Amino acid sequence: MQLNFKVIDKTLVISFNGELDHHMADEVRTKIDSYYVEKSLKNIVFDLKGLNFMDSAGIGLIMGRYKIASQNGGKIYLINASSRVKKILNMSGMMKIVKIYDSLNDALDNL
Amino acid sequence: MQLNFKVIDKTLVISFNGELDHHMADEVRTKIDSYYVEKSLKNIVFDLKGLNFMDSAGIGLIMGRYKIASQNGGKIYLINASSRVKKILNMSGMMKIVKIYDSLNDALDNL
Amino acid sequence: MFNNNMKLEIPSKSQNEAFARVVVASFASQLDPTIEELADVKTAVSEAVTNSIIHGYENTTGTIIIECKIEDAQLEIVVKDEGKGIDDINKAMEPLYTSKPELERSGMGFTVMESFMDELEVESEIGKGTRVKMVKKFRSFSAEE
Amino acid sequence: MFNNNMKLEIPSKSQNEAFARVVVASFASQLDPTIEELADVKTAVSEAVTNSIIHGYENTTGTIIIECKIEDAQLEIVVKDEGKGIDDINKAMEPLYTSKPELERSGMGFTVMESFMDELEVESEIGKGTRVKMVKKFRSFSAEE
Ligand SMILES: Nc1ncnc2c1ncn2[C@@H]1O[C@H](COP(=O)(O)OP(=O)(O)O)[C@@H](O)[C@H]1O
Ligand SMILES: Nc1ncnc2c1ncn2[C@@H]1O[C@H](COP(=O)(O)OP(=O)(O)O)[C@@H](O)[C@H]1O
Repeated sequence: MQLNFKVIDKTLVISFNGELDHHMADEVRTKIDSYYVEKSLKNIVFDLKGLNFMDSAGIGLIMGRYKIASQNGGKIYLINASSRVKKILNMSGMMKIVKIYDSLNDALDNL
Repeated sequence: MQLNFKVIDKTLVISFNGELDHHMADEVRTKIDSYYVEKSLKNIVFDLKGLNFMDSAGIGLIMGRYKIASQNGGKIYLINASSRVKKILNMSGMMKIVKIYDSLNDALDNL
Repeated sequence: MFNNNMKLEIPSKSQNEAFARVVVASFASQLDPTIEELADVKTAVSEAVTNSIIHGYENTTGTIIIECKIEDAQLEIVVKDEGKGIDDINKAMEPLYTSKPELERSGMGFTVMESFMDELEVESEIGKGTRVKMVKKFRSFSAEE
Repeated sequence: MFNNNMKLEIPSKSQNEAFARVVVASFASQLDPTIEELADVKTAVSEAVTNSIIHGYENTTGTIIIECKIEDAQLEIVVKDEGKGIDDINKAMEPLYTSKPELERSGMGFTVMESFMDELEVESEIGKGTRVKMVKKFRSFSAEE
């Protein structure tokens, strides 16, 4: 799993490359949270373009970041989610709490 | 394993695509031999460009065709052999009985 | 009839979640799966193996056994552990139920297995372990021979 | 120390030669192998598994067991069968010796295993079976943690 962080105003944009399972989620969570806290950020955009596998550990990861961002008045957006990832998110009712956009610009416009 | 046959004069040019192990060798042998006999061919050129795996079953296969072609006064040539395939052929002393060329033209020029 | 089988034993380390997925997917590839079917199988296996690691063995070391059986166009996958077992299976299978919210588990593992596979059967005994059986039918495959 | 292990059981069907290679290669990929190292391992596994199928079980159905163990940068692979066994191991290991020339075997299986792996050890008992142990050292790998 390769993670890339980009900051735009108070928004953290995270690009995922690789497979997101329970093994990877542990590591990813620590990295995101320490970066988010250190830079005092607000919103998080998950760019899932390079994600070629995700199981329910991904739901847990996004849900957990949703809780943290909410406490800071921030929001969570997903971009470039595959139909498969959408299917998994749909099962869990996550589509109600995170917004899905086609591109980073769309997401940023709607912050 | 995908096999392609091409005939140039009395020479059979066989292109290999895939993996050549014992499982595949059985099938490949039958296909080659029946084609060779049916068309009364003489020489055989093995084009190994698309071969991404070969174990000692490949040695057995080439050796077997060498015997058959020899009985017909024909020769065996290999083209596009990787350094790995060459290493395996070297171990078995096969390089003494089959010739290796870089291209089909080189091989045909030397028939 | 086209058939084959295999049995894989791995220690309950989280790095083996990916390995287990690859092995089962590679075994399933005999059935000429679509990319979608293969992803369904990988996801379901990932859920079951993860559960054995986190819930069954609670991050201690134990052995996870994965058995696969192909019969014609059908793949049966069994994931077994000898871990702590499940007290109330019906409750465990409810969407969003998790006994480990502190680990950010979503409680969606069984729901994912159920929706991506054609059959799901869970057997468990407290203190003995858990056995998850899943069946996937491959629409596209027609056995040669 | 970085370590892991796995055990795979497959029936002695020739279509499982490719599957066995993929599984062991995928397990070995934890050691960040070079393409060359990975190909060495695949080739050696292919030889050992093929031998169990052709020579051990002589195309009847039996079980082949493949055990892998990673310890730091070293991978140990054991391929076992409960087939007919080898009478004279020294002779069997000679280059170009084969008991099945009629099947176009080249007699190069053990030679290939020996040259692609760092260690090779063969144990066998007539009527009981054969156990081939191979070790590969991965030059590039340095364990984290
Ligand atoms: N192999 C297992 N051993 C013991 N308990 C299990 C096992 N698999 C699942 N469970 C129990 O079932 C619950 C629901 O599982 P699941 O739907 O996969 O959600 P999650 O893994 O996110 O908790 C788990 O929280 C756990 O209590
Ligand atoms: N697993 C096995 N069970 C029984 N005999 C074996 C086994 N592996 C190898 N042998 C014997 O050792 C010989 C040499 O093996 P090898 O070098 O791999 O060459 P090949 O497989 O081409 O015959 C075989 O021909 C066979 O007689």
